[in-house]
Amino acid sequence: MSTHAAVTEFLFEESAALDETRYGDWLDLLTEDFRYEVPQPITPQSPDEPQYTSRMPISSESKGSLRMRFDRMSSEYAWADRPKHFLRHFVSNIRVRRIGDDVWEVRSNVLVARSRTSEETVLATAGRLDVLHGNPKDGFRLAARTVHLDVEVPSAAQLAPIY
Amino acid sequence: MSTHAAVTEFLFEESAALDETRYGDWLDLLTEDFRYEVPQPITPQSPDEPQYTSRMPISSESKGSLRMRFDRMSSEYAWADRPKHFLRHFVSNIRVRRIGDDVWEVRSNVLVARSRTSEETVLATAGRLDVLHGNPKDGFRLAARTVHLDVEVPSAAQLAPIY
Amino acid sequence: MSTHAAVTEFLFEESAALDETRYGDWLDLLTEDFRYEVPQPITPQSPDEPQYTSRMPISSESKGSLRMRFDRMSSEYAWADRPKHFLRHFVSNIRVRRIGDDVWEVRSNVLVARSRTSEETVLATAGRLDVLHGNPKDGFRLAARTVHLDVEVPSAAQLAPIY
Amino acid sequence: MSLPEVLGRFAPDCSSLPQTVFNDPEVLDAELARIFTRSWLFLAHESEVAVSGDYVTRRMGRDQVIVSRGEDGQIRVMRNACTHRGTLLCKATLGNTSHFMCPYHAWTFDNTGRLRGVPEARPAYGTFDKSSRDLRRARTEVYQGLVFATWDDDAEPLADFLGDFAWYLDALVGGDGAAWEVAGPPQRYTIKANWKLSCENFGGDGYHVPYAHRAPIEGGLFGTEDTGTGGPSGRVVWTPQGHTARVGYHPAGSGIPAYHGYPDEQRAEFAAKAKPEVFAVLENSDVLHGNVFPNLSFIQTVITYTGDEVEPTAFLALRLALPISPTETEMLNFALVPRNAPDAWKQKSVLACVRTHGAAAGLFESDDVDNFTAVTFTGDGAIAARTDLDYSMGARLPRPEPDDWPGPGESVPHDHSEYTHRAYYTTWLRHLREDA
Amino acid sequence: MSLPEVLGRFAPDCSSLPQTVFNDPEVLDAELARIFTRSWLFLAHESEVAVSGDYVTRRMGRDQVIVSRGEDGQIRVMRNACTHRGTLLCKATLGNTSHFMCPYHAWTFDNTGRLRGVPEARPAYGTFDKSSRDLRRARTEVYQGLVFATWDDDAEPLADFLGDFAWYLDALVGGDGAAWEVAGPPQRYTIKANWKLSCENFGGDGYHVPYAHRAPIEGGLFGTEDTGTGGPSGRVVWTPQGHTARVGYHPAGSGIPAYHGYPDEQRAEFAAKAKPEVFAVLENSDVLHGNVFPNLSFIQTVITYTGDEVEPTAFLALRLALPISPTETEMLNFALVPRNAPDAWKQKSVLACVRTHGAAAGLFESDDVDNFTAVTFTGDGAIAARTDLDYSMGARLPRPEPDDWPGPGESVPHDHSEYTHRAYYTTWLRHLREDA
Amino acid sequence: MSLPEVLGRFAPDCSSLPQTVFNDPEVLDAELARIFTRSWLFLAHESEVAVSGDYVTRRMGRDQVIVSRGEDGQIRVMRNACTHRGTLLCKATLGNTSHFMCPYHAWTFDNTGRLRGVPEARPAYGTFDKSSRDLRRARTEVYQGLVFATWDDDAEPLADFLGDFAWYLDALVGGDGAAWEVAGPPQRYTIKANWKLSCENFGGDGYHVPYAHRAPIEGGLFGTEDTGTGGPSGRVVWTPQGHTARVGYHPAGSGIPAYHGYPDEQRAEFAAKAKPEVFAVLENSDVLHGNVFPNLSFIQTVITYTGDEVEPTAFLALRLALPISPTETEMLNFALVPRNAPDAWKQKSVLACVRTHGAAAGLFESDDVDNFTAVTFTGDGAIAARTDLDYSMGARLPRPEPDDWPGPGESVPHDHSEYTHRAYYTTWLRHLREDA
Ligand code: FES
Ligand code: FES
Ligand code: FES
Ligand SMILES: [Fe+3]
Ligand SMILES: [Fe+3]
Ligand SMILES: [Fe+3]
Repeated sequence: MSTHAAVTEFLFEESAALDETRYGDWLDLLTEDFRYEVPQPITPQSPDEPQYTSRMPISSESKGSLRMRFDRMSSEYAWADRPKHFLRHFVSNIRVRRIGDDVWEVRSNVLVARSRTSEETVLATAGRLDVLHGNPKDGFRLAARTVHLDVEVPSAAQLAPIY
Repeated sequence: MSTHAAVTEFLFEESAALDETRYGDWLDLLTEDFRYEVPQPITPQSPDEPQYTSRMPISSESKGSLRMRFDRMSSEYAWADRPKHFLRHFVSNIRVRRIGDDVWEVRSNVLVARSRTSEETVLATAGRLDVLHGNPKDGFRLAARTVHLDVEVPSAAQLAPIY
Repeated sequence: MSTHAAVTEFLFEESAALDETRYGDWLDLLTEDFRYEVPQPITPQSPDEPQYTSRMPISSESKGSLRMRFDRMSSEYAWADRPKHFLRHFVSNIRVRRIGDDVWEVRSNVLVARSRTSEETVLATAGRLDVLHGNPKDGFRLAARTVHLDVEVPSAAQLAPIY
Repeated sequence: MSLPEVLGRFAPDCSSLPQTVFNDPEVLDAELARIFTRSWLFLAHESEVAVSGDYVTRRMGRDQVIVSRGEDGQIRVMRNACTHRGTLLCKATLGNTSHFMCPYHAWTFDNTGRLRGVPEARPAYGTFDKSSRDLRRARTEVYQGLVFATWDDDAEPLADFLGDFAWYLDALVGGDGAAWEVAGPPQRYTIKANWKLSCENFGGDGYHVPYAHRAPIEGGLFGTEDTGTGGPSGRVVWTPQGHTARVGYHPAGSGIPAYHGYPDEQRAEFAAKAKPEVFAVLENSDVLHGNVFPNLSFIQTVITYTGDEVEPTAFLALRLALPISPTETEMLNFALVPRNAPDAWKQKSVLACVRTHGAAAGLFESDDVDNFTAVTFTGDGAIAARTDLDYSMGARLPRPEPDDWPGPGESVPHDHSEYTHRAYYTTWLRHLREDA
Repeated sequence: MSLPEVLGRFAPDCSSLPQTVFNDPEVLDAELARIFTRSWLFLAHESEVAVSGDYVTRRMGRDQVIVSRGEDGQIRVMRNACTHRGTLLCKATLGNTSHFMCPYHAWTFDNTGRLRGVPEARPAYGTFDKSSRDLRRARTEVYQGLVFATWDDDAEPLADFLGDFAWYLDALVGGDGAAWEVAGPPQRYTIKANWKLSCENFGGDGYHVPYAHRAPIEGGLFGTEDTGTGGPSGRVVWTPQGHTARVGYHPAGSGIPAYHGYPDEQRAEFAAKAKPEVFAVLENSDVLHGNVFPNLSFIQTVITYTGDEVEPTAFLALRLALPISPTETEMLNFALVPRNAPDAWKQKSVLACVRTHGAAAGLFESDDVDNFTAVTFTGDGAIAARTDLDYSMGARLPRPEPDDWPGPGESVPHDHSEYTHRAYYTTWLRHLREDA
Repeated sequence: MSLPEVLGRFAPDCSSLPQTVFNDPEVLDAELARIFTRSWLFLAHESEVAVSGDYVTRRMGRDQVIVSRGEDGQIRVMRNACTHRGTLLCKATLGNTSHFMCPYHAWTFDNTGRLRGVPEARPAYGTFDKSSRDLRRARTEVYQGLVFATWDDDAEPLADFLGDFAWYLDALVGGDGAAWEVAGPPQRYTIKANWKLSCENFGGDGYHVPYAHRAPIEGGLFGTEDTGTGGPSGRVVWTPQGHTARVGYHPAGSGIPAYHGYPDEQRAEFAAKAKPEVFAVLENSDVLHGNVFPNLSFIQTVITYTGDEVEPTAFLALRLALPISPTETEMLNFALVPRNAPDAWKQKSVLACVRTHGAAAGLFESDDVDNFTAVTFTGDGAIAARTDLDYSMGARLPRPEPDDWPGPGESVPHDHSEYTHRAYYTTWLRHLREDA
């Protein structure tokens, strides 16, 4: 299997773990020092300035903080996460680049669909910049993910999922 | 060609047949005992209970009932299907698993865009669980499809297409 | 690498050039006689008549006219394109067919997400019919693209991007 | 146009009415305030909350409610909103619980709506009269398994509200509501149409069947044998409460028994329970459909062919039309099956229902929804706002003489007519003219 | 703010007006009721319905209509809504048919709007006066190939409505409307802006050209030779009916002929047909654009360069602005080409139009739409609702003395001014102040 | 229900109020007109526009504004709309510029709002009084680094508007607003809830903490040591201007210093600047949060554990609630950090804020937003429109005797009470009852 195909398979399985609320499975796909960041989108005056800032990011999570969040969800008092919502990731435009020994920079575009109870489905789109460790033979681990939202003022529903 | 690539190609061609209203071509891709089901999404009290019920499904079709529906569309009196609408499938996150001799369980995520006359495009998303018979050499046939809608109260426009 | 994989990679890189406003890079991916056309969607009376007309298309561009448009964007007075917007292509259902020596007909479905300043993200979907010149070894050039919008009355925001 | 102007445009017999009743936000506001807070409204089928603690969440008009069966076995309907500061109490579609705890400050209500727990009640509030903060309950009554409720404590009893129409609900369920259960949780979907358009259609409108549904009928949905003379031979029925129905008939002597399409054992059970007049009415009928004012529609019919075997199969469906906005409606589709029918038969009945009258029924229902949408669509515009629609079918003909048809209520054998539409809007108008 | 308060904020000469006219739903309702049901409205170009049976579906304000050419060759405009119970009759964008059959109960209308078939008319209705149920028709007239209609039977004839402005429409089409055809079905798209913002801009506003369109002008869209002294040298025109236009000029003596950018043969044909005054007005002009009250804009100009060859190419475009809501508008873009021009030339003209003034014209038009949107955007707010905008350009200067410019109507050589805006809103205000 | 009827439903002491204040469009219109054009509104933190030319674009109510620091170093707030014909001047979120050029006709304003350039002013307008077309400015004042503005030229000075509440803002910033800076541009997001629901909650509502936030508290967010007797031991504060706050306390003698969770050096700096009473108030406190009327909320607290190390870390966040519609609100979240704190500490503070009180804070904040949404959701309906909510907590108990707590304003040690809610709505009601 080509690296691209293996990475693709990894990302699809990883998304499925989130969509199916198999949080334990998902955590197992992360390195211990995993970092998840969603910088704040902004519209700068000049097209040469960056559209994202990490000074006060939307999200900045570690494996530990995500585990705490998932643990919370198993509580009966996880009001915002109960009852279960509908969630689905659409991962496309996967581009893989080797940046080190068994280290890969993987870019992908992701559309996330989410709905709760009788609400309409809310869609959100973003670009993802992942760092993967591993190889097709031994498998991969996700070491970092940066999510570039395609909207400056997202709705709370668009911010709820992990991208 | 890998099985994954062949299945992917099959699913893309299958979607194109629907999008281009080549219904005869599409029916030819189905096994005789093909089953199409869209269970009713619900929000259960507990996260451990299922989010879908088939007791009274949204759709439950056979090759025969679909053929009857397509035949109807060729009638001048198929009011709801005339004039033609715009339809497009976006199939992604394809995951293939062998479950028997020349039998494959294929999961995919699908976004469907539909518009009629001057209406805005309506998007809908779902997960699909397909059973395929065949192999890359001889080709595949679709033996079953279950569609898990990502919304509990879909609009009529979201229910019109075959996913 | 298979032709399909190579074409896929080409299309992903091409989309990324647009999304990241690397217009020079993007123009380098086009043949000199590149044609870009977006026909006008219509709803004809009969399902046998075409849903698109090129008599007065939505867009009809050449490499030259696109270069002029991009040059304009670098002007401080490109009011409609400043400040920068958020743009992302989701390319899927890629189908490749050889139609000549090193000439390929490539169909794909594309969803485009766009947002400006504090506006909500606007999504648009379309089918694309591309002609590619080249091969996996030497690389590809895009020789023509026809975009079939899935909506008869698009919003200005849906018309702004190149698909 | 102001609401009084809109109401003033109605012909006295409702044979003509302003199109804007399907589009005007002020009309919907008045409907919600004057109909949906006063009429008995259908909520659920008893079997959906079969045992103590079972509940489903629904709407009455646009108000959120819980339908729950208490430990005492009684079904109650109550606002799904905390009496402290209004938080939605229960977000699930259905479930079973003894208590609902508010996610904001943990006030806890039992499943009869009684406030049971207020954290720190004494130090926070001092003397606290819990009973003054029970969930707001709607008066609830059940008829033949159908759960209705009203917000109006002065409303007439459900039996009076149904009046003569109860007879047709009896007929629908073979005289024994308890023999039925929902096949599953209802289908739910939204349509871009005013809520009344589905109701007026279900309450009669035999006139549209051969035209709107021409394609599937020609495709053999109801079979291919020609059962005779042709021509409309049904009957429309209405009561002063605005309830309406239609019974379609095969030609006399077709030999089609009442409850055709149900398993034989089932028909026998019905025969044991139902009144003879019911059998007289249903013999040779091919469909019974109608609408309980304001928004509960029903249909019982027989489907012969949907692409698989040719096999006449009956189904019974309820359809609830819940307004979202003047131009958008949420539909709930319930399939009812006889509790004791074989599972295989139940599945066939559900299939017949789902493929022809379900949310995604491309074979039949989609053409109706398309028409409801198309009427609503043309209602937007300054000329549309001054346009009257024609509901006069049959109004300029002499009303047929009373005959010996045994069904109660008012009825005429004028199948293709708009008697029921006029009856529906006459009641509607009476409500809308009442002060808020 | 109530509607009378909004109207009361206008300066007497419309040199200042409340921003809320672009955002207030009550204002749009009044516009639909008082302008769009009374004025002559542009619908289509004659060539779109070239032969008997041809039709297109359009809107007048927000009302759905069909524009159809009957078997008698006459063009009619009628509501696209069944007179029975209001169903949309025709869902296609365009086509050719002799009859429209309603999908609900199969009432059938011919393409003149006459009700021809009512299934079971006699048994269902008794005596049925079909002619009372013809489709509601709008009075229709054609001028120079432009199809207009009005719902107001008491409206003045189209010729009176156009008045002196007809002369400019004549000029636009070289005196011969029949010589033109649409290049294809119009582009359609929506913008998040009030409908009037495009109309007021098209009717004059030479002031914005060098600034809003600076980038494409510097890019060589209109050529790179400096044609002289610079400075605004155009002329603005208006008539009492609220029609407005602007003629832009190269410096006198530039030697640019009238109808520059059209094929030579075409120019010769125009010369044979058009009045000499037209030629005097168009000589050395680089653009003629304007707006027929309320919402039909037009532009004829010459594009020199859009990235391919440098080759001056003329185009003629019509632009219809149809309100959806106060802050959203559907635009229809028509390109007109001389019927007898070579196909290759027609394509170049369409290209020039599409790339610079089309729905997706990134080179020019997008900056206009961006401004219309940006004005509408700032109109939301409590302070915005009390803000007046400045339309005083030229109002505080002495009005230039009449000169010998041969165009009719009122006009001044004050190119960069807001005379036309004030004329537009003066008419608008007169209509809005009329009782509903 | 008309606005006077809505206001008439309030209990005199606001211990009960109609749910429709969270859903009625007429209520929001009145709020925008009577509160958001008259009150001092928070716009930005001074450090966001640190040097001359810096600007951010914001809203006041729904009006678009620019907050800009002029060459003179002064911060000004002005409408982000051209005074010519209303075009949005600046589309960027933030930047640095000396001038804003309008994209429509290139009028150019300097960053103090003065109109500097009008192309062709003389020939187009004649005598043109540029100063009459400066951008509309809002009166601007800064307190402890917080930039406020009001559209009302007759409004009392900011100091009077803040009144006794200024003391608590002093306490928040350790007496030295200049010592703080924003960590970065604020998070922005929308919630489907009425804007007041977040404000009333931030201004008090200790009652919800143990229940709404039970899961993260049990998860160890605030640490796992039991600090004592339990039971609510906080204090609620309010002033006649409708400003409200709550100080939460550990049990007396817990030994927790004021400004716990900040670097030691920082605490020393605060100690040097702040008044002794501030220390008395903040000692043993675990949180200080509140709301400056109408819509600026703030919170300062200490987070012990979010899944990584256990390490008490303080953060200070501002929360601005900007109405979009009755049922939708844009939230702006600012994190403030002491300018001189080590970068590594700043990052930890931001992390503590983002993970617990940020836009996507799954660990804490999401449960609050869920409640605000759920209250707004149940407010839709005809019964909901006639429903009153219960804000009586503490109103039926005797008001505690004044004690020696040194904070100014009115305050009671009745932590779990709705004193602050009633104070907030009392002020709200006073404004709403003023004529427009
Ligand atoms: S809102 Fe339900 S307990 Fe407070
Ligand atoms: S609505 Fe058109 S025929 Fe009845
Ligand atoms: S609108 Fe700003 S310069 Fe004209
Ligand atoms: Fe029907
Ligand atoms: Fe322009
Ligand atoms: Fe909270």
